[in-house]
Amino acid sequence: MSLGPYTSFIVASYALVTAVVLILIIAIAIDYRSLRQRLRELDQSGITRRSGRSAADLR
Amino acid sequence: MTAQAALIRRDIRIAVRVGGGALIGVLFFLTVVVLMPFAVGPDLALLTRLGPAILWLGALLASLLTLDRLFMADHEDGSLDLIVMSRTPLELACATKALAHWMAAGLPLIVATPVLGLLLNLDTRSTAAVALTLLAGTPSLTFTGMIGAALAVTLHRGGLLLAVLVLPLSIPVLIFGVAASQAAISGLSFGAPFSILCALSLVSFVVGPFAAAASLRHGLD
Amino acid sequence: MTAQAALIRRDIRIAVRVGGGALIGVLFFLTVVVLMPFAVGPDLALLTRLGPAILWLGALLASLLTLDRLFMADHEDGSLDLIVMSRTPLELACATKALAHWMAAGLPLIVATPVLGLLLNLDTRSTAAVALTLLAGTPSLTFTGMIGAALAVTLHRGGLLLAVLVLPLSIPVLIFGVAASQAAISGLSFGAPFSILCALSLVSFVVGPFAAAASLRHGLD
Amino acid sequence: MRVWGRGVGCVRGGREVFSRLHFEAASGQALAVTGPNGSGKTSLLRLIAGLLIPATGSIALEGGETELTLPEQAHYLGHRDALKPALSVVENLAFWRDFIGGEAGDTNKSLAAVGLDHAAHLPAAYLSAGQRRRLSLARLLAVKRPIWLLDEPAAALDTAGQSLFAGLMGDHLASGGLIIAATHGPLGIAAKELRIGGAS
Amino acid sequence: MRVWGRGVGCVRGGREVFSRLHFEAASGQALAVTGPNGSGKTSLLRLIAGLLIPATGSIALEGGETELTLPEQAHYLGHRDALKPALSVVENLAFWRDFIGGEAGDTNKSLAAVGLDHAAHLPAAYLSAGQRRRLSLARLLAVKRPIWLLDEPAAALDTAGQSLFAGLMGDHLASGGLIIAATHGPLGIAAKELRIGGAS
Amino acid sequence: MTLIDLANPSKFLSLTARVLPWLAAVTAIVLAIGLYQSATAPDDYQQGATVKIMFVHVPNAWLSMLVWGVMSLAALGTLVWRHPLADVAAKAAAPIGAAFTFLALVTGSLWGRPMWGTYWEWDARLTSVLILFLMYLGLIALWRAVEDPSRAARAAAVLTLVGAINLPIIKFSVDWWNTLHQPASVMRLGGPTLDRAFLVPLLMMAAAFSLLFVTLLLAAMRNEILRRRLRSLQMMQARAFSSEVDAGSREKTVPFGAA
Ligand code: HEM
Ligand SMILES: Nc1ncnc2c1ncn2[C@@H]1O[C@H](COP(=O)(O)OP(=O)(O)OP(=O)(O)O)[C@@H](O)[C@H]1O
Ligand SMILES: Nc1ncnc2c1ncn2[C@@H]1O[C@H](COP(=O)(O)OP(=O)(O)OP(=O)(O)O)[C@@H](O)[C@H]1O
Ligand SMILES: [Mg+2]
Ligand SMILES: [Mg+2]
Repeated sequence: MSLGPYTSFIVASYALVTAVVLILIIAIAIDYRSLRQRLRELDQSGITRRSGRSAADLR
Repeated sequence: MTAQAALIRRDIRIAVRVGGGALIGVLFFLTVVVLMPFAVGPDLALLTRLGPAILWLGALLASLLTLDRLFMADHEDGSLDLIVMSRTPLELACATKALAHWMAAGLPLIVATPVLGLLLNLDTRSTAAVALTLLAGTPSLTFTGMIGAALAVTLHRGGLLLAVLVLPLSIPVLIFGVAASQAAISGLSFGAPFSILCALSLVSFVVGPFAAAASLRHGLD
Repeated sequence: MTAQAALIRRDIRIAVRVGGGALIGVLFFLTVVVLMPFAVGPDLALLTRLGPAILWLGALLASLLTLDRLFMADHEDGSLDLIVMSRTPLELACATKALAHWMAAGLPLIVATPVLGLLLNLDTRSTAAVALTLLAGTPSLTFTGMIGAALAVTLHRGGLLLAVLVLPLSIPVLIFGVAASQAAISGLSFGAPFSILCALSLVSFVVGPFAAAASLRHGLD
Repeated sequence: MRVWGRGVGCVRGGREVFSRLHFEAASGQALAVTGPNGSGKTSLLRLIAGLLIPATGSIALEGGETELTLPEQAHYLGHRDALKPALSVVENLAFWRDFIGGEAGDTNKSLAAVGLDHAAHLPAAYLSAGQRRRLSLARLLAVKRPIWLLDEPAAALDTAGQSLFAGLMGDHLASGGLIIAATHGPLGIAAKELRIGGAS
Repeated sequence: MRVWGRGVGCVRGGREVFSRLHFEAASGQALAVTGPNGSGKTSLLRLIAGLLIPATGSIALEGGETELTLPEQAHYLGHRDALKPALSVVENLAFWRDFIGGEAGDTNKSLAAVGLDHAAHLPAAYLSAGQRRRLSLARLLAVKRPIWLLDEPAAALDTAGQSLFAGLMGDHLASGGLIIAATHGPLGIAAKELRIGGAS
Repeated sequence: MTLIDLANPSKFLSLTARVLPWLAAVTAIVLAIGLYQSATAPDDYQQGATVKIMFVHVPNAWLSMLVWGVMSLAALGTLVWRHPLADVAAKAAAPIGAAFTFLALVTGSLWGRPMWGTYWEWDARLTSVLILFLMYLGLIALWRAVEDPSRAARAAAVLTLVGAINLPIIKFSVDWWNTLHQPASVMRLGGPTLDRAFLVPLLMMAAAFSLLFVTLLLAAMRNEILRRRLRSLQMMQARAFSSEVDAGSREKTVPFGAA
């Protein structure tokens, strides 16, 4: 597949879109993990929600 | 005296006595205009062409300067509580306060326009056109800015954050204000952009008070 | 921690929490720059020419927006009484507060200049020149503005005539700042206006704190 | 006329301040809200004044002018005194009289009643703490409203001022008014007590 | 250590507030300044704190650290509480401890002493009126200074808070401190009285 | 599953836990198809191969506006219906919307360089998208600047609704002002004028990005709910460890979404 004289622009835009989307996904995943982790720590220190269920319990 | 008249009188009186607002606004306006010749160099034709834009920018930024304490001051001394509790609908009270602010801070800018027009080498007709667009447009700047002032109370925040939130909202007014003045100067149809400007103002008269009142009601504590 | 460090830390912390910090400063600057094309039209060459003036105006506005409450806020909640009574000389405390204000309101703008230079189509050299003039000049805006802020406390109820006399003091700074940047861009001699700018700054570093402290001392009641 | 609350709960800044509070006050009655610092006295008054929204329960007014809400028939006197330092004493009072509306009285008479007539044309910035408080009290007299919500009204008043104010409250109750006041000390008039918060 | 004033006169806003006032307080003593609203209690404290300049007469300190002025050795607790709502409770206290300087104590201990330790990380905007007052009092404990100038220190405090504060004042006097306090009610400790203004 | 059920954050968490994997899988498949189709699409006779940028530029541009629309709906949910998930959705959507807007801007400039000879032009559409980006950033700053989420939610809701005024300006800017930028050729009255060879991959990519948005939004909303739960638990913990000397310590914490 030849992309003509502007290959770099096309490749750059696709690469950028990929990068930003990946960053979004990874950021959300990392955020999820750290939140889960901190909730679990709180759970171990004996703090529970008022409804009596465990803090790390996601349901 | 009706509640609204009392509110207008009080706010204008405070603005005049404390001074700050209106005077600093006009001076800032002046500063913007005085600075331009240094920025664009001694090219008088260019300066004339830029005239309306400079005046509009100055007006926009100057109105921003004093607006952010519109509700904050009343909140801090407890007046806002009483205003919310009063029999005047909050939307009406907000609109009244904005009107008072415009009379104290916006009107002086329009009065100052002819002088500044001289500095920018605008002829009488152009100056009149710019003054007219300012007269039609600056109230709308105040009324959209009011939303930011109300958010300042809700958020306990002020300063640059508000400017950032409010400035984008005032861009349409700026566009059509400058467009109308340019049209008047270059002899194009003044009516079309000017009527859009007036329409924008009318929209802001409705949206502003309601948005501000909603934000104030939710922000009480 | 020394008293001055504590004061700087507190003021910056409040500025960041209330005003939103450096990120907001950058956003604000960005918004002001984005406004310009709407006002003066999408002519890139013209924008480039206006670039330094726009950046300087943005800096002036950003410092004015928050400066007028520099001492007023401390006065209203009684902090100023304690600052006056403390073992730190009042001049030093004033200078420290101004420095903190500049770090919270001025510095972010300078950091943001390169980004804005791109939008305004300034080349690297010009951007660097503007950033340099801003670095040399904005502290002086804060330090002269401080006098007005102190007068605002003193003249609480006397009309702000004197405070209004202070804004014009910042006009020379503005003019030489823009002139120096223009010179750098157009390849003229950068040194002459820049050294005047630096001299103005140095003068304001001395005059500002002393004038402000004197005014605060007289204004106590 | 009767103001009552049933099972009122208050949440501020994400924390529960009090819950399941019951109270009631009728025409001619004073209710003294007491409790330790931070127990929620001010919060309760602000709930009644409509400045906060109850998290649970409800607050209502029976009787009174039917087309007006509870806040619109109430005076709220908070910690902050709603005075503008740049305006003179009469200007401050006259503004609130005109703005609050309703049955308005004479500002000079109200000022005289709180002992501020001699200072009428002074800027409010010149007032001492007790004088500011007196000026706020004058607002209650300048406009007639049946419900008074008072937050530590006697703070900063001298002994003469406190007994003067007790007299004003007595007159208000006698004319069919209703008072709900948060206080740490004695109120100076006969009042039911509503205690919130733990022991103190 | 002794603080005294001779023939002190005070003029504010062009009007004479009081004149020819004599007073004196020594280490271990408390002086209660009383008088009707607007008689000049606050003005007197501000004169002593160096925040106003006497129109006539003079105020002086004998003893104490000689290279420091009277205001530099005094704590002033005014009607306004010098708190920033955007900062948390400890941040507010820590700032004043660092800024006022001198012999600094532990913020946590001071907060605990006024019963605010549980709220240490709350923004000061969330505090109730009494809690704000307690936080101001914590400042007196966080930095040690021999002279305390207090303007209605017990305002907004609940009864527990008032007796707690009376205890703190007692400790301060016992350790050689000196207190001058404007007040409308009883101070809670033994004190000389200085009465200004007419009868009331 | 009715809307009422979804109003409960715990139910929302359990439902999304089941739905998310499937949604992610569908997104990936549609995206793969879209990418394949755009790779095999013919060159434009005018624009050459650069037309391929369209397949990422246009979906991102559409989404930048769509996300604000979704946020405006959520704002109504906060202000009018007081739906408990509305502000969670609004807060979670803002950074995603900002990312799409950023991509629209950057891919647009990368396309502009070969087509117009410049990366940036102060053209009405370009500038209004830049303002949209600024407003996204302003909203994110607002969410970050205020730590009490319910307070921030209401302010952000008012602002989002007012900012929605910008959407028609962006959409019609090319019609109102004569500018460099293409007028609408897909989303217009009278049907699309674009060639089928470009239209099909474009619509496929648009579907893929929309699915991506929904997936990311749901995941971010889950995070936001957990974050609020964590915040209320931490406040409870601070209280539990404090001494009980003062009346203030009897205050309890109301956990977000306690069932
Ligand atoms: C930074 C630069 C750019 C920005 C911010 C931008 C923004 C947008 C936006 C917001 C839309 C959606 C409008 C709608 O649905 O009505 C759009 C669509 C589009 N843009 Fe751009 N654009 C940029 C540069 C370009 C360039 C350089 C080209 C090509 C030469 C281009 C071609 C298109 C096309 C073909 C569409 C689809 C129009 C339609 O079918 O509705 N854009 N762009
Ligand atoms: N900033 C000021 N400018 C001018 N005059 C003032 C100022 N503050 C107070 N005064 C006047 O000085 C007099 C004394 O005020 P001061 O605040 O000292 O009274 P006080 O004894 O503390 O009264 P209170 O018991 O009400 O606190 C009052 O008559 C007041 O009007
Ligand atoms: N603006 C606010 N935001 C969040 N929480 C608040 C706010 N104001 C008060 N609170 C909290 O609510 C509780 C009750 O406060 P409130 O002011 O009602 O107490 P109070 O009974 O009036 O106390 P005081 O006797 O000290 O005046 C306090 O614990 C306080 O920390
Ligand atoms: Mg209270
Ligand atoms: Mg006093």
